[in-house]
Amino acid sequence: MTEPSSHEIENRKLDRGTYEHERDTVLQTWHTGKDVDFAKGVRRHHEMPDSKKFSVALANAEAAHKTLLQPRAGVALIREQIQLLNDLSPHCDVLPTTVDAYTRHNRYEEAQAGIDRSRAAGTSLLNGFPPVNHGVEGCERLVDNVSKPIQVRHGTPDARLMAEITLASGFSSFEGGGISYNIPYSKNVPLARSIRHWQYCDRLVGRYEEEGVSINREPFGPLTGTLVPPFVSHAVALIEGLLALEQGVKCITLGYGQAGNLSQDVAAIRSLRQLGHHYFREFGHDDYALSTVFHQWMGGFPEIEARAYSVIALGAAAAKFGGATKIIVKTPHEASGVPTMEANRAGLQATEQMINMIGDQGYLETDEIAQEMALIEREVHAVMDKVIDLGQGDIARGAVRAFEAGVMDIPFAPASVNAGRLTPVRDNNGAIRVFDQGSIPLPADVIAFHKEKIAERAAAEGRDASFKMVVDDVRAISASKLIGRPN
Amino acid sequence: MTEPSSHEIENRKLDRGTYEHERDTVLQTWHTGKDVDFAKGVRRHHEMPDSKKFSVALANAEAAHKTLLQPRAGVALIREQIQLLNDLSPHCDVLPTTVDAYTRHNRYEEAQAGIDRSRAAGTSLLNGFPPVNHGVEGCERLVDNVSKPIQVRHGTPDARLMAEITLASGFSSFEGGGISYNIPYSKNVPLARSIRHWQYCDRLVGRYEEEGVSINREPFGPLTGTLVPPFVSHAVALIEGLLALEQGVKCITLGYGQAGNLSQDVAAIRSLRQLGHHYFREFGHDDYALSTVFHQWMGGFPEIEARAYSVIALGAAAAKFGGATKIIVKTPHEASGVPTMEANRAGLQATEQMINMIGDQGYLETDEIAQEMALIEREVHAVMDKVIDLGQGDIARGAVRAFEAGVMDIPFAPASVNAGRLTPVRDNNGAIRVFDQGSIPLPADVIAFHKEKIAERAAAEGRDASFKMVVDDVRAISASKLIGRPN
Amino acid sequence: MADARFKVVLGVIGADCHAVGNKIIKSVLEPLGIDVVNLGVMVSQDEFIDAAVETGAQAILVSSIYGHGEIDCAGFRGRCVERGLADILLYVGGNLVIGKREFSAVEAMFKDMGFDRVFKPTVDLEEVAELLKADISRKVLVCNDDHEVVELRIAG
Amino acid sequence: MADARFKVVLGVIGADCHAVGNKIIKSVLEPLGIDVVNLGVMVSQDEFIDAAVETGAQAILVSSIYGHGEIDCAGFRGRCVERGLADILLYVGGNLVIGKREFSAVEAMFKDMGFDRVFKPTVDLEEVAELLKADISRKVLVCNDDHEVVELRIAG
Ligand code: B12
Ligand code: B12
Repeated sequence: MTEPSSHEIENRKLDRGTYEHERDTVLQTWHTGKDVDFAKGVRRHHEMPDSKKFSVALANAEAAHKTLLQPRAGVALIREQIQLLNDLSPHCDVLPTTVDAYTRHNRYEEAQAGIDRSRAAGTSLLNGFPPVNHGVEGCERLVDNVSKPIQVRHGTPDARLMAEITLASGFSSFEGGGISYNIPYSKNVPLARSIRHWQYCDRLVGRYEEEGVSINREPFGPLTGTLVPPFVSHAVALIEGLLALEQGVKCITLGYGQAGNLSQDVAAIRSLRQLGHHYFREFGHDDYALSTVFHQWMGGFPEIEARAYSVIALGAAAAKFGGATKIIVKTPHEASGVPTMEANRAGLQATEQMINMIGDQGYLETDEIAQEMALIEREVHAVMDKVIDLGQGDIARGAVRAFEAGVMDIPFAPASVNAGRLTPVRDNNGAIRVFDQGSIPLPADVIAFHKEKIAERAAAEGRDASFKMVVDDVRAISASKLIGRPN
Repeated sequence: MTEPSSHEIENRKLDRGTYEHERDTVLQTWHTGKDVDFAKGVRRHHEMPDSKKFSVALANAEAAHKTLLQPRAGVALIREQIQLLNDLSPHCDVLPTTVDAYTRHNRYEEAQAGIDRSRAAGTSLLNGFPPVNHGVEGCERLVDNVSKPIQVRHGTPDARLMAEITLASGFSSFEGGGISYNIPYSKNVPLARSIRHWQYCDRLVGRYEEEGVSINREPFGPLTGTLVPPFVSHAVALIEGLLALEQGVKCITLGYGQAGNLSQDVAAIRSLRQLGHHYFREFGHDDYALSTVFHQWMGGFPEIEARAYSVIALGAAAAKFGGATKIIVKTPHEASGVPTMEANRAGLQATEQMINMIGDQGYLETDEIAQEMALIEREVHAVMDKVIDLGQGDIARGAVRAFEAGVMDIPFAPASVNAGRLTPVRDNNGAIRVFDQGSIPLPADVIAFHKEKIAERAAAEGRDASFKMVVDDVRAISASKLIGRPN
Repeated sequence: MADARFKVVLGVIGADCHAVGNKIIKSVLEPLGIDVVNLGVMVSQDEFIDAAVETGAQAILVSSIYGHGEIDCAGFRGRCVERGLADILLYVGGNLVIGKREFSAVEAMFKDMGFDRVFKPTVDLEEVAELLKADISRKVLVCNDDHEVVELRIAG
Repeated sequence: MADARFKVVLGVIGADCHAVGNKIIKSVLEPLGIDVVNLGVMVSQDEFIDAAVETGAQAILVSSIYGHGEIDCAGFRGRCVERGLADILLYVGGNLVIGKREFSAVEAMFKDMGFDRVFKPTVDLEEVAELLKADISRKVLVCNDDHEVVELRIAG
């Protein structure tokens, strides 16, 4: 594959020849690639019981209005990873395998050093599981030794080899996307490139679908996890959903990370589902299964565990009131480090208690939620219209150009292709508003609304809105507040 | 004092002579009574800084719409109690002293044995602090060695000596009431007697008020803490409030224990404030300061600490959305035993995190909350009308007769004077409804509404409503649910 | 009225007013065929024993929820012996001591006091009913057979 | 441009993409008079050193948030020595190791690696600025006075 430019990238299904040709190269990028056998992978999936299939778990949850719980978990070695997942399994509905950060950047040699040092140290020195290094055989061992559906969760701009290995091994869900696994996760990867690499991953999933194997795909909703206005992450989720469906993906889960204000969060997760159906149908898709995932607070956590529990509980309540199909669960260790099994289990138990208590209650309906939903929808349409426009109807090309133009812009993202001009800040009720729109094409009245809400807060705090206020907001939850008010 | 009957008890201010005469006897019921010096007590209070006065803390919180946090805490020995309160003090706004259960039943000899055994064991073997045994000198030492307002929290049908001792020592708030500290806390104490004894306590507080010392009084809201419909506890709180004001109390805090359904809880705490003003004014009082207190879940807790945190968090959210002036905080040890300082602190920290996050958000306004408020108000008026009627205008006499007639009736209460015919059960949204009204005079349409809501649940669960359902509800939260549904 | 073969006295000891668990225990045991003489809350050792003597119950189920169990239950077996009920089954359950402690230590302490079985608050009451029936049946067997010398106190 | 007396290189080491803390550190230090050369995320040891050489910075502030700090920071001081920056101040902070560990152990490990100061995520950045200025000023004093022999690495 040569480097695609914004002119060449397009939202079109990769043809079989292109895909197969590229595949030959991909499988050679690390020695474990040679063991990938697609036909064998298909057989594995066909032989797998329904209880281990992500698509089935999601469909059942959707039908029964249940909310599935999923932890994060990844350690360096296979045996330890099996142990960890089996210890967590009774407390959750679907399993993860969180990938280490070297693998996310295709630094397999460093991952190998991490594996070796972990073995020597007798404890994981990697922040995740390195599936490429463990190869098909290792991943199969993992999948075979757990009893629930298992997903790959990472943050990899070029996840082609990882997808080939893990899906052939029996993982039945794959997180990520060309935007959401680039902008928040890398520094210098051209967007057209990562989108193109994710078309490959989606095409691979499409190939499985063609063989009657349903693999769930989940664009990464929370992005940088820090003051991301819902419309920003929704636009990314919708584009990645469309890109995935185009490649033949059929089972898709759109994600969102808790903003902290209950009304905004409930509105966001409800609108995400509606907008998903809206755009998917508008782009001619009708054969897909849609579900949603809510990520508990993805920003900096309070260090004190008791405080962390309340952040977790508020997220659980918002997710359940909002009707999310799945929750990605945080732990009381979040501020400190990769959680122990015990801390992870505690996060799951706290979350389960809350969703059970909320799930037994009525539908939460307020004017504020309705207004937030209407607002988010208008904002998303404004951005999406412009993206489609920039791409002259092509959403892939449009996305690349939108980032170039700052029409899409993710707060606090490290990627150099991200404009970084959009500046969010909380309003006086803690909802995330747009302080500086950068080049995001929001309608004038919407911008006026944001400004008014921010002015309300500024007045209440007796200070002007400024970047100082934004910094205060970033640190607020860790300091046990939602809004970073002056003392 | 001779035993009052329902004919003799009346809601009238005890005259000075009656009070003084009774006092002489009261102070002789245990040897520490002789050290009580009212004039010296008044001086102590006058010399106390505002930062140690309950009435000031409550007034400030009311004015600033802040929510104060208060733990429960009581151990057998003075030095340990001082240590415990000072360790908790940085994490809360006002302090408690929870009294041991022997003292609550005036069994000072057993309390003394508990003190002695605790001293020998090097750890508290009492479930609270025994203020009567420690006497004025001991209580003064406690008050002098803490830096925040401090309240006596107990459960004592006859708390006259305890009140004399603790208030003279500088405690500035006293929990309880003639109904709320009898029906849930004792077995064979005639109601007229406990009401009469609490008129004494209130009169004592009134005497302090006459000397310019404001002492806060707080009827105990949650009663048995188990499936108590809001109108039941509201009626008790209102009656005890009226009885207190009659004796000269000026600073009053009405309480309510979390029911579990968010809408019902928010409605309950909001309506409690409104109803308080309504009845207090109706009975001719206008010189009082009213505040509210919300008790986090008072029923059986989940044993697993992570789950307990979510129960605590939901309570904190309801309290803050409802606008309570104070929260009585539970701990992750609740299901197991009297909490350690660390567990207590954790409960406070979790609660603070949640109320800060919720406090930064908008006012929660839903149709459901409005409907619940209207319902609670109608129910309370129905009961109160009948109580006033039974008492021929006298609320004390009315209360005694209302309990005799089952017009007031507290679920799961141990007192033999309680009818125990009112049977509550949750509806399909987890709100507490009336399954069997016993002799509670609720309007026909209100009863029809309750029946309809319960039928809705019964249909959803495919079983008839029955006492089995009630038992399931009692055990639900400990089993990580709000509603006790069949599996 | 439940099966008269199994009759127990139930109550909450001491100055303890926790009434909910008490009502729940009665409501679960009775439909399972155990006749429950319920003394409610705030029951003294002698009140328990009086009731057992009067009704001929084969077991006493003591609850202690409020933390003074360690004090209130001391000497219970001795008092039973004094009052001629040396062999009566004694069960105890609830939040037996002050604070969160290892259950095994609590269990050992109450077994030392002469209780036959000791239960946590989270115990499954259906299982308790089974144990109760088995323990009572075994005692009856033993008492009907004078010749055998058997350890009456249950080991586990 | 901040006071040129205090110039530092800032970045997040290794394959670490956590960008938020990095932006916050810059936004706090600069108004306090520290000139921050910010390399952003995913910075290698050599990139840090290149920037320090180029800009003449007196200190390098290394962040590691994602847990691979123990691996990524190994040999940093040695590399500085090789590249002629033996005496440059090295600060490191963040979630330096995998999992929740006692900070004192983490601190000792990174001091052993040759870092002058080691910080928790919750550190007060205003205090860091003070320390930085004090440490840099002390170094300058030492370097201007050839006669004195002083321990350059900070003790506490
Ligand atoms: C937001 C976040 C993300 C976002 C980051 C978005 C972005 N590009 O910035 C996303 C979702 C992308 C992400 C990804 C990952 N994350 Co992350 N993430 C967080 C989270 C929740 C908040 C981080 C944050 O922004 N905090 C707010 C800022 C202001 O604080 P800060 O980063 O701590 O920085 C401050 C201080 O540390 C200090 N400081 C930092 N450096 C230095 C240096 C000096 C000299 C000084 C004086 C001070 C100092 O000052 C800073 C400003 O106040 C933390 C957990 C937490 N803290 O609650 C986890 C966390 C850092 N992530 C973690 C991990 C493991 C990952 C992943 C590997 C995925 C995974 N396994 O869960 C990937 C890594 C990808 C990669 N290649 O790096 C772990 C690290 C574990 C460990 N060390 O043991 C954490 C701790 C979560 C956890 N408990 O497991 N993450
Ligand atoms: C509701 C409640 C109250 C209500 C009681 C209302 C009433 N009259 O019933 C009120 C508010 C009045 C109250 C008062 C007090 N309480 Co209280 N209360 C509770 C609470 C929250 C729930 C109890 C309950 O109803 N549970 C539901 C029922 C179904 O469960 P249960 O009582 O545990 O009973 C079951 C099992 O234990 C078991 N079981 C019990 N006995 C037996 C016996 C046998 C043989 C068997 C097999 C099984 C068995 O089966 C029962 C049915 O399932 C508990 C904490 C908790 N559990 O979450 C604290 C708790 C019991 N209370 C406690 C205390 C200390 C008090 C007070 C002293 C006040 C204080 N310091 O906080 C006073 C005591 C007053 C007195 N004189 O007794 C402590 C006891 C501490 C300890 N043991 O270390 C607890 C544990 C709270 C705590 N962690 O501090 N309380």
